Amino acid sequence: MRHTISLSIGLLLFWLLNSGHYTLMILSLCVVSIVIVLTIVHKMDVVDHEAQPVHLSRKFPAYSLWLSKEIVLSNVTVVKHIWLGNESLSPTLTTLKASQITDMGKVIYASSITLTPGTIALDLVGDRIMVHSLLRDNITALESGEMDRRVSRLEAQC
Amino acid sequence: MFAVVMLSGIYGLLSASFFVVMDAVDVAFTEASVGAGISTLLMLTAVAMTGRTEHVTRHKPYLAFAVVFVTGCLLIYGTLDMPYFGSPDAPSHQHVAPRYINDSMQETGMPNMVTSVLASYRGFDTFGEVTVIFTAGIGVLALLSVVRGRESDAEIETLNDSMHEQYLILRIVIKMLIPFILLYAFYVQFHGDFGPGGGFQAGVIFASAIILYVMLFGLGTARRVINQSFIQILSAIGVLIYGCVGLVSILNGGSFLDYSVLSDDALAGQHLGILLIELGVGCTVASVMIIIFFKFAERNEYIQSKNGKST
Amino acid sequence: MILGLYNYWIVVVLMMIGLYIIIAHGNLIKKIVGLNIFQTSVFIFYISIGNVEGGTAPIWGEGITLYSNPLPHVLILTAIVVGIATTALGLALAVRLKEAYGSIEEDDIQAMDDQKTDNKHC
Amino acid sequence: MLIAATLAILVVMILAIIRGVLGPTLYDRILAVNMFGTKTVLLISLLGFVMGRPEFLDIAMVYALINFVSVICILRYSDAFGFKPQEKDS
Amino acid sequence: MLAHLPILQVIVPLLAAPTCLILRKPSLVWLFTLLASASAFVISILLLQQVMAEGTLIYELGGWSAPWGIEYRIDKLNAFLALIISGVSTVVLLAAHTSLEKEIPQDRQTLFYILYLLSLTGMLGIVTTGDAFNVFVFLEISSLSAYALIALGKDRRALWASFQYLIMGTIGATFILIGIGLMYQMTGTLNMADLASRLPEVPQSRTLFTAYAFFIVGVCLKLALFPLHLWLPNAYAYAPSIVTAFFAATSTKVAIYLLIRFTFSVFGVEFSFSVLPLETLFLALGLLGIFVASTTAIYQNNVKHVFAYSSVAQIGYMIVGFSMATSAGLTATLLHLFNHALMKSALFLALGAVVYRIGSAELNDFRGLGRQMPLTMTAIVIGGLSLIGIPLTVGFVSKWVLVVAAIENGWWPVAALILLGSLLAVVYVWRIVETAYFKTPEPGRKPVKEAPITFLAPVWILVSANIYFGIDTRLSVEVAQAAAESLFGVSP
Amino acid sequence: METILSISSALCLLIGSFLCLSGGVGILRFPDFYTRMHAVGVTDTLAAAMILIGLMLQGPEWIAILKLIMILLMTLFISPTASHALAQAAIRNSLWPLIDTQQETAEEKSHRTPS
Repeated sequence: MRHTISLSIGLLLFWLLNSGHYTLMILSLCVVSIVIVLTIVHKMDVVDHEAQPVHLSRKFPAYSLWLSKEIVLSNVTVVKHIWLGNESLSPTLTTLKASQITDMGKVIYASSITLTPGTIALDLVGDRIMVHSLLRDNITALESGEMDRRVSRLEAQC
Repeated sequence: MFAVVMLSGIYGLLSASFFVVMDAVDVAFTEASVGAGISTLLMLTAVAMTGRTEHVTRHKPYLAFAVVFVTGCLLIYGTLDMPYFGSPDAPSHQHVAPRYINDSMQETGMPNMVTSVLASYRGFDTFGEVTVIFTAGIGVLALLSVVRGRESDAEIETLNDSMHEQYLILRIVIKMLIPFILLYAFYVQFHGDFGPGGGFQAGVIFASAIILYVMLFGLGTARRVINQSFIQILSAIGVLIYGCVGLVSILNGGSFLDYSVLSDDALAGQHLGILLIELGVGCTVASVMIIIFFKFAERNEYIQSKNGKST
Repeated sequence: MILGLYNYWIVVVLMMIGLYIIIAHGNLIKKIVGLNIFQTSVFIFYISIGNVEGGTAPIWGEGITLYSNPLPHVLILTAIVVGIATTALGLALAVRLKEAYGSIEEDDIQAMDDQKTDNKHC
Repeated sequence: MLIAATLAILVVMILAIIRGVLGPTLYDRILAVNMFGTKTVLLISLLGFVMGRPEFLDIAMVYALINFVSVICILRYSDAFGFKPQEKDS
Repeated sequence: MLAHLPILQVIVPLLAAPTCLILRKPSLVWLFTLLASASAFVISILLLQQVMAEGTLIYELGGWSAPWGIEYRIDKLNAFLALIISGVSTVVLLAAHTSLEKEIPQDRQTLFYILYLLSLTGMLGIVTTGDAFNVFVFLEISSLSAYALIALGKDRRALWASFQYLIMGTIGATFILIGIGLMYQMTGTLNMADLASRLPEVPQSRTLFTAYAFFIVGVCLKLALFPLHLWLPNAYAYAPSIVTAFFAATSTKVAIYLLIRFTFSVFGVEFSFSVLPLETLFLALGLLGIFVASTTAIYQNNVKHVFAYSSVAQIGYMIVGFSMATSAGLTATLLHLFNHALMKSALFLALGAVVYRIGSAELNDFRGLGRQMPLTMTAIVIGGLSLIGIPLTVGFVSKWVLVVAAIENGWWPVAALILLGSLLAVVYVWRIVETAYFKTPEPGRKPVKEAPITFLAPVWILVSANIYFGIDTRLSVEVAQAAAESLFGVSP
Repeated sequence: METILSISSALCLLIGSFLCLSGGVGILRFPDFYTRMHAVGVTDTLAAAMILIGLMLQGPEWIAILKLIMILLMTLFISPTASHALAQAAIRNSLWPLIDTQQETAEEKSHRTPS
């Protein structure tokens, strides 16, 4: 139930922000559409804690700020190496351990790894994440485990 | 083969960008979802089913080249007398079009002229278009449908679990996305009056959400969620809605598809009529796209199982 | 200035590439790709016809006076739908042909058919 | 500035096409297509501003969506049929 | 309701198609399809009466007046064509239920009827509409359903035939689309009547020439005019019998209609025949078509192939009439169009009955059929005689008119060649007759029963129409003449 | 205010274009599939964000800003998923990356033997 409500609010916001037309007609169509979508989605069985991570919402902004900083920094590195040429690269493949408990946490961790250029999560099976990185240093940074800790903390909140 | 299909997808994307430059936003919208989306997707499916190998040897393409050369020259010759590109006083902009541009706002109440021409002035063309898509759906159904045995639930469950393991990230992200894509389809459906969009685009987007679901959760699960005969009937209902709007306007004393007689106020009638027929278009397009995709996927499954048995 | 027609010429070249692929390639899927390119180029041609120098998209807006011609857009919307319908049907046929003949090459299929007719076996 | 950005994106698109044509593996091609798609999203958004009618961003949104759907589809098929990277692709 | 007849003509089968999908049960769907087709037939009769009495009918769709909205403009030619199409469709449908039993699996039958109705809709739409782009849309409806219908044939070669047709047909349709685009570019309108009035005012003709050329080539692809006919024989030979009977009678006719409509009404005779050497070109292609196709027909071993090639030859006759650019020539074309529809539907339907019984249309399997299926074979013989042009059959009437028109035009050699072409028809028809009546069946083959009554009835309806219109020529000739004269702007 | 906005907008666009171009060069220059993915990652994240933010600063109506934000979110949401899916498919179909050989460990070697 909690997830349905959060989803409906999300959908309503999505519509209202997109629409820009607030006549009675359109609004009633909006409500009808949301009801239809909810029915379909329930039938598909895709509304659950995985799809609606409401429990993470409080801590998320802080994490995303930190992530943005990381993204900018790693972007700069990668761009530098693009112009430096292939000799400067040291591509590496490693397997890391994700310490998160829930699937959601692991997914956030893996996505964050991919989102920061220079590292890509290749595969995620169980709690092992296979990571490819452009530089040796990237891996060292990941292995130090800061991102892992932050994601774990994010998930531990609920 | 993949490269060829992908290049054609890229061509779709490129031409869609070109349509934006040429101010044809509605067309760009459609081309994006069709040229780059659905048709590439269908081609990929077909390539996957027919194999990627190809003969390199070709008999002499001189004849082909000659034909193409002659046609090309004829066309170039034909363009010589055409008004220059973009010239505002070309005859095409003079005769019929000004009425659409100047009066459609008063006559139909739609800010989007493309929608008003599409749905009202040339509503019958659009009816034909819906019928074309319906025909394609029926044709694919007739060509590709297979008789299936029932699958056990347990089988689907195990398949689901393995999917869950294998595609964790994809699964979660897509679960989050699907409701929004669906709602977006409805949004596009109902905002066709004001901006680019309308029934056709909405139908394609809706279908793409379902396709995404099928891709990730497998055909078995999807079949349980989406009742095939219901979808087929829905595609028929879409055409019928459109036709019935026309019939009702005949009964109300207008001519076929004359929406003005649907309500006391001509503008309100136009609005109602366009809303309804767009709904019909959306219904048919979405369900036909889903049918087509399902039939391709099922056929694929069928071929695989047949091959599995024979070897 | 004859160069005022350059846009059409590019489209014609694209069209002819599509047409060439249809006629010269033996692979059925490639033929359909060619068909697609051919049709899309015709769409571009139409949209070019509808373009007006300095005009904007034909959606009513405050203070805009010059719009592009909406009619070709409408026609092409319909034509795109027709195109996808043809593509879907063509691909369905190609899939069935592959099942029936085990090949999607024009030459192979033709050869198999000729053989069959020679044997007078139906 | 808008024009400059548009040109830059066009250049990148061409680079992506080159990569798509060169290959060498199937995945390189998919990568190129994916990149091409995201660049198209940006291009469309930019074009809306260049032409002075920025309210048509819906198209860009659809592009992003469709691009995602098609990439996922390509991958699912390449997965299901186990296309080996060594295989020559025509 | 009478005022709405033009649109109902198209809408009735169109809306019946999706309704079939809801009805589902094949026999119910068959009845419903028959009903829809029959009502289209009734509507077309009423329309023809109305048109003959009152002149051209105009119907504005959506309440928008002509160049802005789409308009239906029914004149004698349209009504005549609609009558042929819906009439043949209804008669052919009578036999459909029996024929499909053996040719199409149970679960596809409903889909078959839907496609059939859509195809009918498409053709009716093409012949009734007065808008150039609307033609393209309905052309695609009819072709898409045609591809699917042909592919439903049992033999795997049906798939290949259908694919070839799809490629050719789509190229044709796209050419037509280019033609329409160029016309729009030069005139700014899509309405046919409006086009006709605005085209002469356009000063430059290079673009118009291209527009016309593309349109003609596109139509000729659909028409299976001689060098572009390669898709036709296989498509006809491997499609389900019902489909062949229906298409052989109608689909090329629709293309001829388009050719006539755009050449005579839209572009005007002066323009069309001055920019392109149509007279010589079409005359040559028509005559070549007659001879090459008839000769090929002689060497075919499959009877369906024989008649398919004969169709290509008959198209040649129509094109010869067309190339004269005179009212008499056009009358001959229209008359032959009507008569050929009667002959070919009768022939192919009778062939369908044979296929129903012996499961093949190979010439060798026809041995001894003359005695075993007397009624069906008699029908084929009468149809064949009509094809040759023996007096008292419809074939004679149209050939007579054609020859007379050629002579009026001073084209003596052409008249002679037309007669010579008929001799070729004698040869291929004789081969069938010889096999069926004078050869004994392979020993050990099970005796075959006469076709069921559901087959015989529609076959004989068509055969008697062949004879009736061969004797009482008033109706067909009168309508064809009136239509031809109205195209030349001469009131009778 | 106006000028600050337009200057910062231009700056964002400029940086965005530069990043984009770098990514484009990267996709051509880098030696193998996986390294190229990193280059694409650049264009998908920061470059896209910069361009979109630059557009937001152009000061259109609020609805356009909202839509731009939504596009940005969607890009950030979708692109890592797509890249991950791509990489996953590649690795599962045994396309092995070029590895910096000097630093290759025993563990990685075991990866390279096809399993």
